[in-house]
Amino acid sequence: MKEIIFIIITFSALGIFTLPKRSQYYQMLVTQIFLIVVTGYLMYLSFNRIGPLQIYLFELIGNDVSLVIDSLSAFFIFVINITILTGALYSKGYLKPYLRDKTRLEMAWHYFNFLLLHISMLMVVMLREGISFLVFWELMSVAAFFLIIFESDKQENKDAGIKFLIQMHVAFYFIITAFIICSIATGQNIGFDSLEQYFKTYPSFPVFLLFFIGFGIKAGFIPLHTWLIHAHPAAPSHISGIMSGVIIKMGIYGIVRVLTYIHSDLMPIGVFILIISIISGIFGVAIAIVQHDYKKLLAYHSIENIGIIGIGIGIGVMGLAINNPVLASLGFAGGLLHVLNHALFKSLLFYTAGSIYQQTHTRNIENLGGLMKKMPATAVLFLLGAAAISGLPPFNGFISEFLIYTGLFKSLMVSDSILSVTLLAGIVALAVIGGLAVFCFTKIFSIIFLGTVRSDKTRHSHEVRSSMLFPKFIIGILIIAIGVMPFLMLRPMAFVAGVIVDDTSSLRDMAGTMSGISLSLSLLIVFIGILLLIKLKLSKVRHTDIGPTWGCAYTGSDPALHQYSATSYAEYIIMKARLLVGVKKHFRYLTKEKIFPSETYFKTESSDVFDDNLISRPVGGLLSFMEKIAVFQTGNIQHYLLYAIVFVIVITIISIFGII
Amino acid sequence: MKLFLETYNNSDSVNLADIPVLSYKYFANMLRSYFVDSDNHCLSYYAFRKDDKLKFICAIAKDSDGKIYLSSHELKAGITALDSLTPEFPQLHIFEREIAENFGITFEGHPWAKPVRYSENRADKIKVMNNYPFYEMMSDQLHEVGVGPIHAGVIEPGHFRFICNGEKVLHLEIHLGYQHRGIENLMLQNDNPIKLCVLSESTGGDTAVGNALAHSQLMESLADFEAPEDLQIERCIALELERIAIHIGDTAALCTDVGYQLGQVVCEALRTTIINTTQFWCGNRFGKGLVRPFGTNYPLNDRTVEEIKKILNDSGKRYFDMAERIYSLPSVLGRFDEIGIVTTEQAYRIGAVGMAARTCSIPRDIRSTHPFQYFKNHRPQVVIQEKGDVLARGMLRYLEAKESVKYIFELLSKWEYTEKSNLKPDYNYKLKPDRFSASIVEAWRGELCHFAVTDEKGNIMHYKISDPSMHNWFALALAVRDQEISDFPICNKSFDLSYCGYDL
Amino acid sequence: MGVGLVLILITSLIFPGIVSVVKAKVAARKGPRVMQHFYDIIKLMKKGNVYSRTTGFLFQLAPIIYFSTLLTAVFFIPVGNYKALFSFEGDFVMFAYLMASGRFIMIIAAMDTGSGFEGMGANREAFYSLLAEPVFFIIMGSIALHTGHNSFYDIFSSLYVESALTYFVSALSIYLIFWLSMIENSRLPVDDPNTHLELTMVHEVMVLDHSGFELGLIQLAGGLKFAIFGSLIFNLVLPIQNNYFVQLAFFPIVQIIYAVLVAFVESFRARNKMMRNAQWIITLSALSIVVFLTILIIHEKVGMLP
Amino acid sequence: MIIKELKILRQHGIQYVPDLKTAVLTPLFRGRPVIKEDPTDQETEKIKKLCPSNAITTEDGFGIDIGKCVFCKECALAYPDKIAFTNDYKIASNDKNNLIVRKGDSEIKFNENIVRPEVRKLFKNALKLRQVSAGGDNSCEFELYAAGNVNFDMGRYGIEFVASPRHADGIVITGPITENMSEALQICWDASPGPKVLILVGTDAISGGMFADSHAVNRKFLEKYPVDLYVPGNPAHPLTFINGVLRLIGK
Repeated sequence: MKEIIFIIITFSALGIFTLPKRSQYYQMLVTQIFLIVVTGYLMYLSFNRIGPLQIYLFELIGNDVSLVIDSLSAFFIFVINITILTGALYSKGYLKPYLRDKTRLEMAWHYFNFLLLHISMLMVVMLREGISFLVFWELMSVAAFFLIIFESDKQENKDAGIKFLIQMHVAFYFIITAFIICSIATGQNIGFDSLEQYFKTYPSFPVFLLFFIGFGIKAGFIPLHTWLIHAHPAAPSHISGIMSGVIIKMGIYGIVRVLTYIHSDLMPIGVFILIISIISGIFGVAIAIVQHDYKKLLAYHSIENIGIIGIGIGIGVMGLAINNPVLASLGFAGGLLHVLNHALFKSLLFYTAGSIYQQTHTRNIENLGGLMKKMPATAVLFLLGAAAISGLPPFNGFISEFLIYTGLFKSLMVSDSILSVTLLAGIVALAVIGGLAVFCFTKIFSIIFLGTVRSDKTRHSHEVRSSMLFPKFIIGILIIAIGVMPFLMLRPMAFVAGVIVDDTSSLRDMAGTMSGISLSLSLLIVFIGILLLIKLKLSKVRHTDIGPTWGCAYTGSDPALHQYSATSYAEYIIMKARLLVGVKKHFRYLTKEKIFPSETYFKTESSDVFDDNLISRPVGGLLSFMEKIAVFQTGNIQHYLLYAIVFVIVITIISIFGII
Repeated sequence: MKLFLETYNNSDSVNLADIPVLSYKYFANMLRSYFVDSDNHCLSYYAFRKDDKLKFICAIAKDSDGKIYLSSHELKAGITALDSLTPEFPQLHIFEREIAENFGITFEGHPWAKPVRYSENRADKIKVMNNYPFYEMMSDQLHEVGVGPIHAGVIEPGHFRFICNGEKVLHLEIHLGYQHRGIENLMLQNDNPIKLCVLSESTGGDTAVGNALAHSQLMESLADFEAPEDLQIERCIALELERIAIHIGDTAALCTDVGYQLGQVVCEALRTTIINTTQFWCGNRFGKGLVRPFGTNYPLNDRTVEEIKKILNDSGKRYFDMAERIYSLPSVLGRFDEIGIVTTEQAYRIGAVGMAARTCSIPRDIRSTHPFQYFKNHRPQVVIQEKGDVLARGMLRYLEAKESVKYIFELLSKWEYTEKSNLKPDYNYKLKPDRFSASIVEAWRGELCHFAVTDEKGNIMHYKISDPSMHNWFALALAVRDQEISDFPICNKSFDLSYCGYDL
Repeated sequence: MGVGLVLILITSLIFPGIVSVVKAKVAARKGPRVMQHFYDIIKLMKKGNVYSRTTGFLFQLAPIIYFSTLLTAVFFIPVGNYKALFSFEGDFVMFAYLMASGRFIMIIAAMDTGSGFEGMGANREAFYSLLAEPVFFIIMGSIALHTGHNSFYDIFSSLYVESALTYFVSALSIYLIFWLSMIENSRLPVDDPNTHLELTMVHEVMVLDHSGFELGLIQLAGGLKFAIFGSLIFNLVLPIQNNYFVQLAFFPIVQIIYAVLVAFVESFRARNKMMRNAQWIITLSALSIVVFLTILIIHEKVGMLP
Repeated sequence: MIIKELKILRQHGIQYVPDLKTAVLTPLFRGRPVIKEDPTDQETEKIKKLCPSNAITTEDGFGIDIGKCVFCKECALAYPDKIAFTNDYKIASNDKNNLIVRKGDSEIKFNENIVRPEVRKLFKNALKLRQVSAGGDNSCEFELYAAGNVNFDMGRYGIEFVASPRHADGIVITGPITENMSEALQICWDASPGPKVLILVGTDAISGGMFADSHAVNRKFLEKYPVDLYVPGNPAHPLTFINGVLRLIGK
């Protein structure tokens, strides 16, 4: 049975190259749906059985490779499948304009990599054996690389792709050293099984740190995130939706998988993850506010949400450390549910961003505005995603944050002074991140969609095809469903958290709270309904007319001029969080004596503190050093021969006098 | 060859022909020689048509010895371009713009050549209120806040255009002209002198006494009439009463803008008591009708003096307590100190006058530099502040009100001993032909100048009103540069400049 | 359960009236009637509307959503022994985030009009609420830690006063929630409701373009917010042990004292400079951390703080 | 700290005018003119020449139109036995021809039956007005602002000035409506919703006063909309304004 599936997949994957441009997409879609059905069945199997589902595949140099699907992998399969499905459906409409100028081979190569990405992600989640895990991990990075540089005509996309590939290999290096250390110390061959034994005997923090850096680069925690802010904007929107929806979650999967094996010195690990996540959360959203490019802004928000997931996992680990099952189960359940939620609303946001890009061909929000009148459906969907990502009640973002909050508050009671201070730090961090997210998404939504048109870029934009809107509606419905009926998610999340936390009873008695939430939300919807009815009844009786916005009755200027610009909206953050955000202003200042001002200009650029110091400056230093060295590379042969001769002479002299 | 004609404020008129007519080059050098010394500042510089030629008159005030220098130059009909003097002397910018707008003369090199008030007889009718050429900065990251003609409060219309980065104002431009009613043209209907008095009062209703006094003084100077001493004292008392009332009103307005309810409420009540005294004296809370040329309908009598003394004692003292409290409350000081600073250098360059100048340590007060009416025999104390911020303007109001109360008591004591002339205003006066006269009054905002030229038949040929706000509006634009936009209302209220005085 | 709700709704209508009457008395002014706020709303409900051309359907929907979120938030607040309709673990988190979503939609509506000062008002509102949110969570977190419970009703009912420090804690929390309500309603020192200046207003400039029915809802919501914070303060002030009728009597008294306090604050000090508002709100969060540390001391958790 | 405030407050005492309908102003206040007996034709000619804003009408009998009068009291001073100015400040009316004072008139009548019904129904308890200064000389504006201060305190009846026309139930115009301001006034009128009132305050607003025939003035706006209340005066006293509005909303 296994072989048949394997053959079907490889042949249909390779078949893409043979088909004409028109039908390559459908071939890919069919294969993906087939994959989803298969893995969905496997997921269903693993859900209602006690131990992990084990399927033997083949034997590889001495150890047998088999798919091991426990509830954690099943959950991630579910997340992967949803995002890939919606991404594929969306890509049909998104790639239509590219069909004209891309050759058949390029399109086929793109679809093939898309499929390869899907397969490798599924395998990464299902494999425990070291070598095969690392092979598929590498395949995932390579497939993602080719997808990113799809629009390779722009130089910055190629740079972003190369930067992505280099950093993925740095991550790969960390993971493989960690695996080697564990296998050498325990004598077993490379794989997750060797971890079990290693962590029993040796101190777990150093190796965990290696794993954390390796998987953290993939996930995008703060000091390791620099590839993310270049790769996401460069990739085509359906790919960046999938990347920030699910590819960075592979990093989270890796970390959680490693955590399932660790049982010693959990407290330092928990505190470490919590601190890193708080920094990532606040830092990510603070920089997002000052961005002018909406795709880069959404990329920074992925970092912020990884921070929130990290806070959940961090307090989960701390719960395990002081064996307080309530904190542990709520923390892990909240963190992992946020993985799903983030996959949903982040891919929705990136897809809507893609639709905007397709219609306006610009990513600078300063010359958008008033798009709501031209693209109402996209606007409503973007608003839905924005409210969800800010963690506002009727949507799913709130539920996972609520779980983390309850975990934090509940465990505040039972913890000693140092722990309660860190828990309070977590609460404050979550509140500030929520506030900053509201600040950022009110800005981005209002500047793009509301008010009057700022430039002629949006003149001939119109609503996107329904084929692109359909996948976004699915995600929208899922977001609202999780948001309004949270009790549905309790049982599966308890099941998933069960992998790490043995006693997840506290999740079950959250059912009362969850029903309380959905009751109050339904009350909210009832109130809105009643008021809307009153409004409709009144508007028939009352006299309403339309006029210009009240601008103090001044008619001399075009209204776009008076709108609040994005830089002005973010000015509070630029001023108050100068060290965090690092925005440089170019403005020739009107001196006091100059009575009548002359021509002047004003421009701001924002730069990422970590990107500059960790990457650009050292790389720059390296390059300049290399230039100095390059003086030897004179280009004519005689010099090179001379170097060789000199070298031989020096060696002979040294060996004669026996210096070495 | 004489460069200028010397005369004094509130003295008899001069022959139009005596004012030396120079060529524009000479005229410009003369101005350069004068304006270099900061003791001189330009009162007014305007043009009018005189038998097919355009005659430019410039009045310069020398503060140290109270002299007024008059000079003029003429332009034949054909020429419509002159090179501008504003780059060297920014204080002339508003006058050159006014001439450019009314007569279509282009001043080459004028750095800020923009319309002034879109007057109905302007030369270039294409320019309309809606296409005012605002100053722009090249950036799509800045936003402009337009606080339009109709403001949130109950004040006169004017458009303020801010170029902002977030909450910080990079540049403010003020576009007025909404209140333009064409007063200067209406002043030329010589059929009913009472009309001229009522019109001059409605140039600026909040400075009714100041405008009426300047007009009456002008008519008396053109008709060679010297007001008797008691009439002069009454006029000075009326002027000072108006000054105290407005200063208390502005303190209340400053407290309103800052949200300090106690200060607002107490000062509002005190202002009502002061203007009710003026109403007790002449029947109108703003003193309209109180000052008339050649006499007065409402002579001061003992009952009114009693009322004035009682109110000034009681309300004056309470206002001083309240002002002390306002200017010592930390939350209020936090809003006034170091906000909206105009440096002395800037004040000199834009030719700020009156209160705007006195808060930047420039002692320009017509009551002591070019005394008029009874101020000639008894000069008041000039109040100066140094820092030029909102706090300085607030304190100036409080100290000037205190000074005025003391001054009124001195005048009242002098009034007892003067013999009462109780002259009635006489409206069929004859003005001397071909005369020119300047009458300057220190209204509560600053120096208010009325100029008139009579033709050969003795009718008024050209009437020019130069309100202190003409000089000071640009001071507000400078004060708000690089300030928070939320502090603009206090700066605006601390200056409290006139829209209808500027628009005429 | 219903009694608490009715009490809050009544106070929401009367509260602004009491504040304006007391402010008038302090200013020796005759001042409007107590029910003037109510009459204004009734008149607004009968008025027509003028909508701006640049705004879409979202602009008309926002006040309705804003008012509904506040109305739902009222159902979370217990009054003394009267349990709230919704009382579950962590209901104060839901309460805080409901208010946040109301604010979110109002900011969006303000930005939709595309006018300079409405954008400014929205920007200020977003920034100040961002700074003020942690204060509420720290206070509720510390009291939850102190009482060992996790929902409004349990916290307030078991907030028995046991040691002198608890008096200090509840006093400080009342002080902080008082200032939080002033920020939330954009009263003094953050903003002054009755100075009509577009450039200095925060909340009122955001509703500059609303008219008729929507404006009525927004003004009703203003009173409702005061009533909500008033009942929070009532729960903190009164140890709940005694019987129902004492609470029924005490509730209006506490509300009136609260209104008088609001009026006094607004009469005797000027408002902050706009830039100082941010610093001032951050001092509030610093104070709330003092509350948290005192709770730690009470529970002898401090031991050897490093 | 608070002691100083209390001292100021004690001196401040009760400031509000207790009953705005029965307050009495100083005798010299120039309120409603009264014509003791009609002047002869020759005297009328002189008075007509004397009056700066030609407020004298002689259609059916001698009459002073206080909508045009600038209250300069020159006619009363010239013929004290024929014309006198009383300190009666209730001179607001909703009908333009009630503003003409003739011999034997003892008060300015307010025409109850031409008041629009919805005005009485809606705005009895709460009236929010938007003030528009279109060329006013800043004295009427000061008086309208004073109408809301401690002494006159029209807020006691729920009447107040609001920031935006969207919140307003009526527009109050001061000044002769200058050309440069006419478009802004039209926008402000269209921007205010639903049933709304139009009030003209001050002689300049009612008839253009001294600027009636100036080219810079454009009063076409007033031909398009019915005016609900005329409040004469130069400037109009706060009591005149408040009593006029109270009569309009039927208080």
